[in-house]
Amino acid sequence: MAITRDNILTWLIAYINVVNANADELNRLDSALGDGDFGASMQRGVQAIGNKMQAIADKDIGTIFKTIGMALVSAMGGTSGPLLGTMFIQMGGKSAGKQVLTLAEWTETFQAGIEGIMMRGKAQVGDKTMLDALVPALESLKAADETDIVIALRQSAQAAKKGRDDTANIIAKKGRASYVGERGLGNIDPGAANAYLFLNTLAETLGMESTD
Amino acid sequence: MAITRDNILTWLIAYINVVNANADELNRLDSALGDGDFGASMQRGVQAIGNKMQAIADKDIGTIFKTIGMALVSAMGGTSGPLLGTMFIQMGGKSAGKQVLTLAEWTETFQAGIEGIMMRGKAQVGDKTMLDALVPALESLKAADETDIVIALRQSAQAAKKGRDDTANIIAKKGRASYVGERGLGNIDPGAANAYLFLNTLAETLGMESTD
Amino acid sequence: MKKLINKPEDVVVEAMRGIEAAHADLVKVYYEPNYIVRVDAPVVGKVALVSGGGAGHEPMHGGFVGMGMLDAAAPGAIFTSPTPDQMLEAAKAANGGAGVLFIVKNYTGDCMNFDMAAELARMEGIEVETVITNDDVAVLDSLYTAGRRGVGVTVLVEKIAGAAAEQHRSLAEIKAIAERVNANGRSMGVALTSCTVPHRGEPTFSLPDDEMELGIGIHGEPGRRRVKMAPVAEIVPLMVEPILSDLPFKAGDNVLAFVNGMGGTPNVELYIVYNELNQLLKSRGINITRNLVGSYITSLEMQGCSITLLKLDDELTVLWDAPVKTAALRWG
Amino acid sequence: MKKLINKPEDVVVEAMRGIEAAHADLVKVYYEPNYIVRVDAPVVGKVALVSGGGAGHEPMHGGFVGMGMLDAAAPGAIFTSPTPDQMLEAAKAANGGAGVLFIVKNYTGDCMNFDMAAELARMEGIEVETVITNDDVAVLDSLYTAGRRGVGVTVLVEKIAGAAAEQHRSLAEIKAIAERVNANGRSMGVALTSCTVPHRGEPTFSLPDDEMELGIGIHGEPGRRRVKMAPVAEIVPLMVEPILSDLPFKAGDNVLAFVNGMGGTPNVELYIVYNELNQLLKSRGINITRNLVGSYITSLEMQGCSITLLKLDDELTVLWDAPVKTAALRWG
Ligand SMILES: Nc1ncnc2c1ncn2[C@@H]1O[C@H](COP(=O)(O)OP(=O)(O)O)[C@@H](O)[C@H]1O
Ligand SMILES: Nc1ncnc2c1ncn2[C@@H]1O[C@H](COP(=O)(O)OP(=O)(O)O)[C@@H](O)[C@H]1O
Ligand SMILES: [Mg+2]
Ligand SMILES: [Mg+2]
Ligand SMILES: [Mg+2]
Ligand SMILES: [Mg+2]
Repeated sequence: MAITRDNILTWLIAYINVVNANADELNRLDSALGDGDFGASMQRGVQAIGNKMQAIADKDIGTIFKTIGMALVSAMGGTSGPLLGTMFIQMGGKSAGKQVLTLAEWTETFQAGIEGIMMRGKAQVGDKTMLDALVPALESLKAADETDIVIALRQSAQAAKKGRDDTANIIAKKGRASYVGERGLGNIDPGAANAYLFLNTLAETLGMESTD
Repeated sequence: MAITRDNILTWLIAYINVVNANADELNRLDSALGDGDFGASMQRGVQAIGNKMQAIADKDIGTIFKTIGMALVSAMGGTSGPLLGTMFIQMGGKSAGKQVLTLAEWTETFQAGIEGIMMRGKAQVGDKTMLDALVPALESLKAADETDIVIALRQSAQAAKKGRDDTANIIAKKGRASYVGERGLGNIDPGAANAYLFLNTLAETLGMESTD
Repeated sequence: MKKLINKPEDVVVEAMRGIEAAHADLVKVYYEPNYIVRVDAPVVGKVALVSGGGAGHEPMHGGFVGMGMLDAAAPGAIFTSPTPDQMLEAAKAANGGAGVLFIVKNYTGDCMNFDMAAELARMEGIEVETVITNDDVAVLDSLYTAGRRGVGVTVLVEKIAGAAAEQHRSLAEIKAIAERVNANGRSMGVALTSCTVPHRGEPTFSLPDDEMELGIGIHGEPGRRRVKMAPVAEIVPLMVEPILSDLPFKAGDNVLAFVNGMGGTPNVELYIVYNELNQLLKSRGINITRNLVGSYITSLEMQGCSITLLKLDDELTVLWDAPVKTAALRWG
Repeated sequence: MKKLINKPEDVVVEAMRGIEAAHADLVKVYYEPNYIVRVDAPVVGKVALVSGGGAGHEPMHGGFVGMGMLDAAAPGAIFTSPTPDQMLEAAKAANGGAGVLFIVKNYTGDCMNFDMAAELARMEGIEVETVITNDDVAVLDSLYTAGRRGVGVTVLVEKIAGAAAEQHRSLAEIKAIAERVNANGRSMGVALTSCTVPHRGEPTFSLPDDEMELGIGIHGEPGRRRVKMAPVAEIVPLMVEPILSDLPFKAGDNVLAFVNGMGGTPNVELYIVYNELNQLLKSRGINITRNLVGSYITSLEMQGCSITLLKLDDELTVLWDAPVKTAALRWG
């Protein structure tokens, strides 16, 4: 089994709904550590994804990711816009021309996206950012059993969830949360929360499609 | 019995304390109908009276009232400053040169003060102002038994108190309270509340002195 | 109460000291009695414009002292009109021999204190005229009441009459211009929150979270009525219709539109109000040919705004455009 | 939440429409992508100053577009840095052939979006340099963190670099001046209340009635610590000491003192703060030779203020005094 172009389009549509449903919560999380706009920025982001759905409907996976990435950069602003935009653009580069991704190919693609975030944002694991959910998810994928992609994606989402929860125990070193320092302890990072939603939606999408 | 120069000085000192003790309440009353400054203005007023005590210590009643009146005009501002200042200045004119006031003389003096307020402020009884306490007090004095001045002053203060309470049932026609119109019903007028304090302090001062 | 102050009773004098320190190039500041005069006062041969009123409305009036606007301003205690001796000293310091125009907002206390000051000034041989502003359509005007309140139009009177005075026109002419501005201007305000008078320490009135006070005065006096909180697209018509129908303003009129912040409302909201006002007037065929957007006549930290419309003619427009150099208004 | 707005998502565009309607003599306003340019842009042969940032800080930056200050400004969503294509279009519209200076407040998002815009602009053959402001002493500076925030000094950089650009000096020179202003300026803020982000609808943080947030950022980010509410005479030293010791400022220094309101604090309180600041600096032998008092870099309706001190030399003083004609700052 592999991730098809259609899986990815389904995933993106599902993710639009997930973000809209969680926007208030993401704003709330960002109020505690930052400036309270993360949910609103994500909503502008997924609205831009929605606006591109028609244009990408018949494109290859690389083009889909790249188009989405550029749309996010143009629509979101803030810290998360360039970072998530860069992630998608880099994922698009890695998956250029592809119609399906094997688990190994998705792992490579995802890794390229994460490297894009690190290159642009200069943060490391442990800085209390989205990376603290994304990187454990990547590690999980790398260690996964090639045979069942749905299980691998679910485990990766679970790793992201744990990473998200662990951000509560970190004193932020990057982004706006770094200004609050110790006073941010006990609060999870909104970017990490979103990373989990993103990966969990992928796992659920593939899970649904495979039981069809 | 009559009101002596010394009675008046004692009265003024007592009134300073009464105003300071009631300033918050006067501000509160003025918040409901106006702009919340009446207590603070009265405090500046009695502070100015205090500052004049030495200068008036050996003066006749007319000079005492006139000096106080001019001090109030210079210290208070707002609506109450010119009105109370004018009241005292006019009372000073009527009592010029006097060392004592009989009940009849006090009644005339007080009447001159009230006429000063009416001349300056162009309000009538029933407009929901200090006049609604002052004028009933004057009427009571006019009808009083000449023989017991303390009783006459007490009755006059009681008339002011009733007048004050009745202002709750009036829709204001003058001053800032006129802007709230019907919504001011149920609230007593701060200027009337102060008028009662003023006259009651006089009655109590004379009552104390006469029982000494 | 949360304010950047020391003792409530020191608010006015400490703010004056701040103005004195910040604007020594524009004004001189005097204490006991308190007043502010332009740095080059008295300007010989020029009619002097003197205003004043309770403090708590800053930058009005002290921020409007300077070339092209006021010659002097007397701040009272918070929300309390100043005393006659303040205006007397201000008038004496400002008088350049051509007479003094008192600009007075129509409140009982202001009128009485300025009246007494005018009497005293005349006794000292100073020619004094008074113009009373009363532009607030929220208050029903009547001979039997205190009448309409003076609000936003006061700023426009001070600017426009100030420009006329700068041309060394006569006291009578300047008074007539000031009265023309007042007669052609109308205002209405709305409050989202109450102000808190420092010595009182608590909000003057309490508004539920979902209500606003329509027709609010600049001293926290209640307005016409409470209405449900609503989008600006609904609030602005509630403020503007009573203004338009009162004068009335008609299609083809040229107006100065003044959107004023009450002290606690940020700049960004005022421009949203201005956008709404602009669209509404456009739909009525009324032309905004001049505008002013900012917090110029405030009510301590109250959230809310007022809208003032002034019908312009060519002369008033030229006078509005004339140079002004004060702490709060500056151009040309 | 009580605000004079329509829908939260329309706040920025409606405020821009208000600015467009009110200041057509000063600026042109463009939408999708959103930016504001001075009315006579591009000014041929002049270096163009382009700034931008999240909305909610008005009048910064749109109110500073005009002669002697910014050539263009790009407002993002509320508290959200604008996107690269906004700055790209703004740079293209402002570029007069002598290059573009981006003025960027040091926040992760602002730096990244401006970086991407600079890359895109260079690809289109526009020479771009960037100056980053980071004057907030409330944040400990370190290579391993996001670094200090850019706050009040940004206004001073825009004014002073804008004056230098008006003299048609080179991009390198103007960048050096902008960096000198940033290097010689320090700021610190305090909040008495939280702001409320419109789409969030609730205060970003909650402060007890008797506490304030010392070292607050302009986006409602928490500050150094909570302290008990206190008189201004105690608050001002808490803000100023970290500023004075950081640069450090010394007796005999000439400084520009900037007392800035956070949006919900009225003018009268800012002058009380200025009075306190003036006395404190006098006692240290530091001379305030220029000042600015007003709400210029705000945080929605937050109550509070910031203090910025800038060490002045003769050149910076002359540039500060040079004429400026924008919606929010105007003189000369
Ligand atoms: N340098 C960085 N690298 C990666 N992620 C970051 C970095 N800085 C911040 N983030 C992420 O961005 C999220 C906040 O995004 P956003 O609200 O758009 O930022 P802001 O409003 O501070 O500009 C944080 O929760 C964090 O996960
Ligand atoms: N025209 C008037 N004549 C007599 N008393 C008046 C008049 N107008 C107002 N008052 C009195 O003044 C009181 C308010 O005084 P003050 O607070 O100083 O006024 P303001 O703040 O409105 O200037 C009212 O309670 C009322 O008794
Ligand atoms: Mg954020
Ligand atoms: Mg009052
Ligand atoms: Mg008053
Ligand atoms: Mg942000």
